[in-house]
Amino acid sequence: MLITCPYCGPRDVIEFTYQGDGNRERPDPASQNFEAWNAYVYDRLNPAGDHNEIWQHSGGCRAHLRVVRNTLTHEILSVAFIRGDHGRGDHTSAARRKAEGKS
Amino acid sequence: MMAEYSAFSLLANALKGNKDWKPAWRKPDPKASYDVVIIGGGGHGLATAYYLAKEHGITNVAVLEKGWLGSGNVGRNTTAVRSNYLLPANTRFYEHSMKLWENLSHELNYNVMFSQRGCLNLAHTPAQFDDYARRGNAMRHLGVDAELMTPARIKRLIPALDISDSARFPVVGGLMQRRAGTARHDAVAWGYARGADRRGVDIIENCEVTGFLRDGDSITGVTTSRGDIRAKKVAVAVAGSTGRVMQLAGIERMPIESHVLQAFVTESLKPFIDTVVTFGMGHFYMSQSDKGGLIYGGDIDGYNSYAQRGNLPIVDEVMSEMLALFPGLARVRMLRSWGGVCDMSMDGSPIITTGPLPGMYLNCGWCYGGFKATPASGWCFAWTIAKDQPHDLNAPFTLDRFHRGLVIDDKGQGANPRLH
Amino acid sequence: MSPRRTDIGGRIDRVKTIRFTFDGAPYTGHAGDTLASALLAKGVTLFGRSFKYHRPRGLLTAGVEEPNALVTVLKGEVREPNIPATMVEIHDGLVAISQNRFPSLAWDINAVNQLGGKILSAGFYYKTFMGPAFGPLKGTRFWMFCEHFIRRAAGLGSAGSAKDPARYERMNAFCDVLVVGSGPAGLMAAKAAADQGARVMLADLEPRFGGSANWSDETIDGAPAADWARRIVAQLEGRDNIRLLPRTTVWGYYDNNTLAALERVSDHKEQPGKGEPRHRYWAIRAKSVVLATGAFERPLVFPGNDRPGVMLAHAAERYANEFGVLPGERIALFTNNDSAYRAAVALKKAGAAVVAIADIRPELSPEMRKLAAEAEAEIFAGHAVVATEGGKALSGLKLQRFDMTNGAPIGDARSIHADCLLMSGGWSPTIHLASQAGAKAEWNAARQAFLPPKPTQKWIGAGAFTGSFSTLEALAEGRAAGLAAAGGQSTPSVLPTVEAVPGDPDPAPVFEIRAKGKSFVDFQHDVTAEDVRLAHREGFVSVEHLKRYTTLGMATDQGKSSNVPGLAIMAEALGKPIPEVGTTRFRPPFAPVSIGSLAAERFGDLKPERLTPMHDWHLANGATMYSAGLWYRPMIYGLAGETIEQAYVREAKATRETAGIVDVSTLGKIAVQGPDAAAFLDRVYTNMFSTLAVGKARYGLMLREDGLAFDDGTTWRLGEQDFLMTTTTANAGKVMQHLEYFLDVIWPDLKVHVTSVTDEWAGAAIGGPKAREILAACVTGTSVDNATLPFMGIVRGEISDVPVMICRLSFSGEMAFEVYSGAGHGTHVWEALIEAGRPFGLVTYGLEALGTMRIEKGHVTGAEIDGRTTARDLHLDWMLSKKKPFIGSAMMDREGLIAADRLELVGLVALDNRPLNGGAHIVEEVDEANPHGSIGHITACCYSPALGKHIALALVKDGKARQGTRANVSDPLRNRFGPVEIVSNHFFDPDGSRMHG
Amino acid sequence: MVERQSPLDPEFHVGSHGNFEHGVEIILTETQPGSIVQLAAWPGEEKKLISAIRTVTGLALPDGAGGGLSDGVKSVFGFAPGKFTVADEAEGLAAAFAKVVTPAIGTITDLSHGRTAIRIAGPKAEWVLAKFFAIDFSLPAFPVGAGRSTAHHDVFAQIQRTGADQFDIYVFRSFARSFWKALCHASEEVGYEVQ
Repeated sequence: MLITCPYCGPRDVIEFTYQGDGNRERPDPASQNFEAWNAYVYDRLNPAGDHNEIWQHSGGCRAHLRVVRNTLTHEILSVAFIRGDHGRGDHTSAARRKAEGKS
Repeated sequence: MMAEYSAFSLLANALKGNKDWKPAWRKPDPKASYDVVIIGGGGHGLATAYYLAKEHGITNVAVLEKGWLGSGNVGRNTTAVRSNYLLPANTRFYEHSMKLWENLSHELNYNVMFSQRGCLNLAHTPAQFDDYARRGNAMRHLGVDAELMTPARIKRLIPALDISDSARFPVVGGLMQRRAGTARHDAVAWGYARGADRRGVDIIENCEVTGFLRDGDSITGVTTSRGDIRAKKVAVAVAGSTGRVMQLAGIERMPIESHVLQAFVTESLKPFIDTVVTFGMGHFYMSQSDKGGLIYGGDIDGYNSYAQRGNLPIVDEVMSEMLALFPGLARVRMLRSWGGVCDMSMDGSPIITTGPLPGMYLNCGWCYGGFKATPASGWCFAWTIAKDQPHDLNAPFTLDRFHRGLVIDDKGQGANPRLH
Repeated sequence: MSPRRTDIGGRIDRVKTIRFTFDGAPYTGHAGDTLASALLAKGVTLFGRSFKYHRPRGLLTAGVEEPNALVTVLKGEVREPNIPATMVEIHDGLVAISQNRFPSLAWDINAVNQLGGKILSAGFYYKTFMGPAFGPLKGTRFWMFCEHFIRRAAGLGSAGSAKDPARYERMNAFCDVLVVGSGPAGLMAAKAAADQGARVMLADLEPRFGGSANWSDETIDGAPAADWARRIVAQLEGRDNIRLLPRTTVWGYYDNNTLAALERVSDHKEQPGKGEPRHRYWAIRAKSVVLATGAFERPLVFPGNDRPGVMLAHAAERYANEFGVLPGERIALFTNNDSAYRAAVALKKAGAAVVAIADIRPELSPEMRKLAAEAEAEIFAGHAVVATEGGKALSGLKLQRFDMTNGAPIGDARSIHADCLLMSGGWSPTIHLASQAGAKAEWNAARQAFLPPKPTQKWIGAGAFTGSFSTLEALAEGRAAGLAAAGGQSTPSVLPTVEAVPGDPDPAPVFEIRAKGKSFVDFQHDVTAEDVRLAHREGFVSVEHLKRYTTLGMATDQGKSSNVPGLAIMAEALGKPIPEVGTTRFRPPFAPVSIGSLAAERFGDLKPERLTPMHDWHLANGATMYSAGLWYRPMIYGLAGETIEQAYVREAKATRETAGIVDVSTLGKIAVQGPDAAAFLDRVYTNMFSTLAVGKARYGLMLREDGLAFDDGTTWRLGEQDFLMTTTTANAGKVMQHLEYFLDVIWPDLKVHVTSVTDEWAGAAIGGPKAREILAACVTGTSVDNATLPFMGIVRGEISDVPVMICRLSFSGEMAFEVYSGAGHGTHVWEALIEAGRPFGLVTYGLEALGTMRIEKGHVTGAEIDGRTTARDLHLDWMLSKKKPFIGSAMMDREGLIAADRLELVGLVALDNRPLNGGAHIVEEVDEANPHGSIGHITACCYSPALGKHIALALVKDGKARQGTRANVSDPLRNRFGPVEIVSNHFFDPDGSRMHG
Repeated sequence: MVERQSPLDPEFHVGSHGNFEHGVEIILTETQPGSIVQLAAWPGEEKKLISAIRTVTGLALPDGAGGGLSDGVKSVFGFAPGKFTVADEAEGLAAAFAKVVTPAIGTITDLSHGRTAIRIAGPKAEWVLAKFFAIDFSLPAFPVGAGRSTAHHDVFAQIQRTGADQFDIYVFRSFARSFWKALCHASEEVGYEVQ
């Protein structure tokens, strides 16, 4: 399986650490809503199909990525930095493609 | 009534050219309603049906299987049977399973080839040896057999094992459970199917559950690819498909992730290893089948999957650990690999419970320990369904234990399924 | 009459003679021979014994699908079992032996199994061996007794235990187009893609590129096909955008076009080159794949079809044309399709007599009749072979008229004298990789075969793989596939011309001749047509049940030739068409793969070694090293004659009396930097860090999200926005990922960077009553007195001209200091400290003494923070700040985590003055015969030189309340029982006066 | 000045090794830069950091993820979003950056001791590295000057291509000897020289 890291390009799954279901909402740190805390810590969406999940490129740039991946076929539909845009446009995958196209 | 299996019946049939053998189980059409419908024709579902009939006299039961019987993890595992757990709730439950295993072939009149050849956990540091001692002592204090072994004894037991000091992780000892062993996985499914069928249970293959029939909150039956089936009680025993089936019941989130676990077998070899062995500095386990193939596996791939297929990193990892223990296997060849979908729970322990909806009963969260649990899982689940309350043995395996902080975390990894 | 080498022809090098042995007997062959062809050329027809009945078996095939001719190749002590003789290239010194026979291949005692006949039918073992339900053989005992003998009779070759000295390597590759298979389709595809400028890899499992061109007798562009193939290969060899991989089996098609291949680099050589691997495992990430993997010929199922001398038709053609070997002198053919006629002509040309062609089909085309005439073979249209004759070699066969409408032989049998029978049951495209890639095969009724469906990953098929069996089609499809895979446009140009014998690709839909006798479907596993019908009778009718119940297709050849015939027989029994029975989904590997190659990327070491900067010093100074995760740390610095216990007791005692020094470089160290660093640490730790002054350190505790204890360590504030966090050695990586997760995913607004600096710093902890004096003697640039360097204070200075950072902290209860220097200066500083300490009696100590002193002090570590304990369980609740939320604070008070019967940390003192054992349990009352009633267990133990007692830390139910009471250790595993006193975990310096000093 | 100890010492054997009879195709060496620092910008401050890098080193970073360059004395490359590794033959790089990289721009982490720089050069450099790392080493995919973060099992590596057939590999010091031994082992097939 290959995951295309927006910074590093396509990399083998061995470089990544799976951090699970990306649909969980962490309650406010001071929240005493135990229902919400329990749901956040223990309950998971576990769909057979497209799954919104978190991966860390731990063997590369170490960024966390939001990956939409099909759990029936392992097809990867999208990958994005979880932290949002990192400021410089030229450090995105679009710029990377551009750079590779030039060389 | 079908003929008993025996050496005599084998001979008598052979003389007649094997023309008189009957199907091991019938292929009935589903009835409109049952007392109990069990979703999932795998090991656990079939065992549940068998024990419902045998222990509780409930025979108006259907087992619904989406594909072919036993197509899930009961036919996709590495066949190890053991009860060498750390925490008492697990040890008690798996020991009950062990006791059922020990008489299973007789009980089912079907040779499931349960072979108590022992399971040895190798320790590679003194600290790990102490950990295994803790576990072994925990077992002994619950009446389960366990013993520690020295490297010299281990070498006598498994001559092909590298116990030299030059190994990257030398063997300093091991924890042995002699009563552990292996069984022929498919035979367990077939034996339970035949046993349940002989007691009147309808086993219905190629029957996919597509939804639940409800009366308010209560579950009153299922809709299937072969029509609606009403039931007083609906039991779910679908392992890796738990998430999918529970979603049909409107329960979106569960303390479960479905992961793929790969397993491997080599070409047939003359006897090479007489016990089940596990590696302590990684995740690797191996035994040899009666046919001669080395059957082995390691960690789950570590991501959600329903695909019954894995990827190369685990393949490479498992083979590397295998060679670290058995350097003589470099030229032996991996013949087949396959993937099973495991229902990884948040603490690595299973769930056998009433609910979570009225009229529903749930059996899941087996991680990759489900095969050895088959008899006790069916036995406890049948009890729970019949009596509408858990047996003492499965009372700790509730669904709400996570929220209440009553987790049973044998590995101490917390709510991180890929690490259990 | 027997097989022999032809006088001319073949692609072997007749000038080069090669010597090898088989079962101890010397043989010769030629360069280019396989073990199969070389032995066959010497008249050998018996190659192996079958799995169950130990029937004598000869060559069925000439390739990777061979089920019968399995051998063990020996390289000294190292054994390579179960290798098809058809895949072994001979070389001087090759030693091969047959297997699964005793005492010899010709006389095998287990052949007696054949007498078991119908008793040993499919699945018989499920129905017996249960043994008595009571008595001495109850339970599993009878089965295990039988199993002992069954296991010894089963199995094929033997594995050894000697370590393989050969080298295995892993190679990562990236390409635009991977072409699998180098027949005419594959060659055209590779050339077309390479012409487009794409990065191309071409792999073929055979040593010679060309596939069927090597033995087809066809011409391409006017030249013999083999010459054409060689010309194309030569063109490709000259290009730098293509990598050619002969002897390379692409065995796995994984996700996102990741493919796995095995290159047999030096198996065919007497000696590999220096540093040259035996196998190279290619992990290939291909943008696009061309599957040109050809097709496998199928056997026909009829009585006696397994007798040595019965062979697939194309295999005989290969032996004749590629290896110059005739598999027999008097050859008969049995076919349901046209392709076998080509073989008849080829063998006739090569010098054999083709005595008969039995064709199931009553009507034959004029072209086939013409080919038969060319081969001077008598045609028996509408006939079938119903029996074979001979012992361990074929001597003849029986023909009968065959009625295709009901599948029954009719009329009188006719005997034919022949020493070789070729059969062809049609062809199955080699769709394994496409199936692995996720696609479900589709049945094609005309071809009577499963064809690849629409791709689910990025591959394009070409040639026989797609069911296009003619060379002309292969060339056209190959070129189109290569172009498309490279993203090129098709330009109209002339395809090579092909001269080939004609033939209809569609066989007659007949797979089995039902006549009296054993008809084999799976040759290696001895699965007969009757076994398939028995499975049907017993309800094992789905394709997976059929496979699992009969073991059909589970042998080393993975059912390459038996799958479709088996399905067809089941379909007939069910009265359903074949596709309704289903098809097995193929899984990796396509062909068996050496485990050595799969482990290759570790370079012979499972895990890398992690070494501290002072590692070599420790080794040179008598340390016994301990493997801790990937790290190596000194366990003791033993003196001559000391036991481990004597050594650590001496080291710990000396440390408490004077001073000791220990290497703590392995502690995880994380730089936490940025304007929000302090706020971040407040959220990560249970206690406050924003209040920590610059130049001071604080001990911190982290919880997991679920409220359980996670890790502990000190964190040093080096600047307003600059912290140095330390973690336990074992958890360094986990803590790093934990911090990164929260910064990236949960709190992206925090301006904090975390960086692993574990390796930047060498750490030496020096402690004991003389520690400060020793430092004072060697540290320059700062004072180390109590005012300048108070408890938990940090100073910077120099030791022996090297900058150091010193923090005064202690886990031993002694006044102690951690001295950090740049890792490259670690040994220099360490030696300077040792030198400065010499007059004071400074000792070096290892992990055992470190552990002893921390147990005496009652300080927790990984054995207690084991993922199941809470801060309260460990009496660390004083660290849980009530002023702020932190990770785990919301979850840490759930009912299960504050229950009264939880295991809590205590100290134990052995009252019988005997050593305690890690992992021993604690009970109220000892019951040696029937241990029960565990209330906890020992997590760590030692002999305490400070107390003069055997002590331990333990987790005990309701432990706090039990302090001051007695209990017992119960360690049935090591037969150690005895009384202990339960005490506080703080054995030594409970008020901290020594370390605060 | 006290000399730094190399972690490779006992396994660093100058000379030709492996299958070198037909010439060596790999040259291995340790470059021992005086300074290695990691620079990390806060989101939005990357341009200022890049300009600070130019001020201190005189090297103008090209656009693009993993972009970098080397003048033979100083080297710089991006290895993660907003993060850069800078190496210099001289010591004191961290102090020099401390003057220009203000806390508002980002952080400086001195790794001069913590990372070991190993250089592999020669016509088979790509071939040997491909045995370890699952990244595409071909020149079009990995241009001269560019950097990559990757890993071989437990060994993290930052790799900069400093020539058409030359790569500088930065590994954690504690893993350096193990990695070096594996690198030598993997180079035997093609013959290598340690300089």
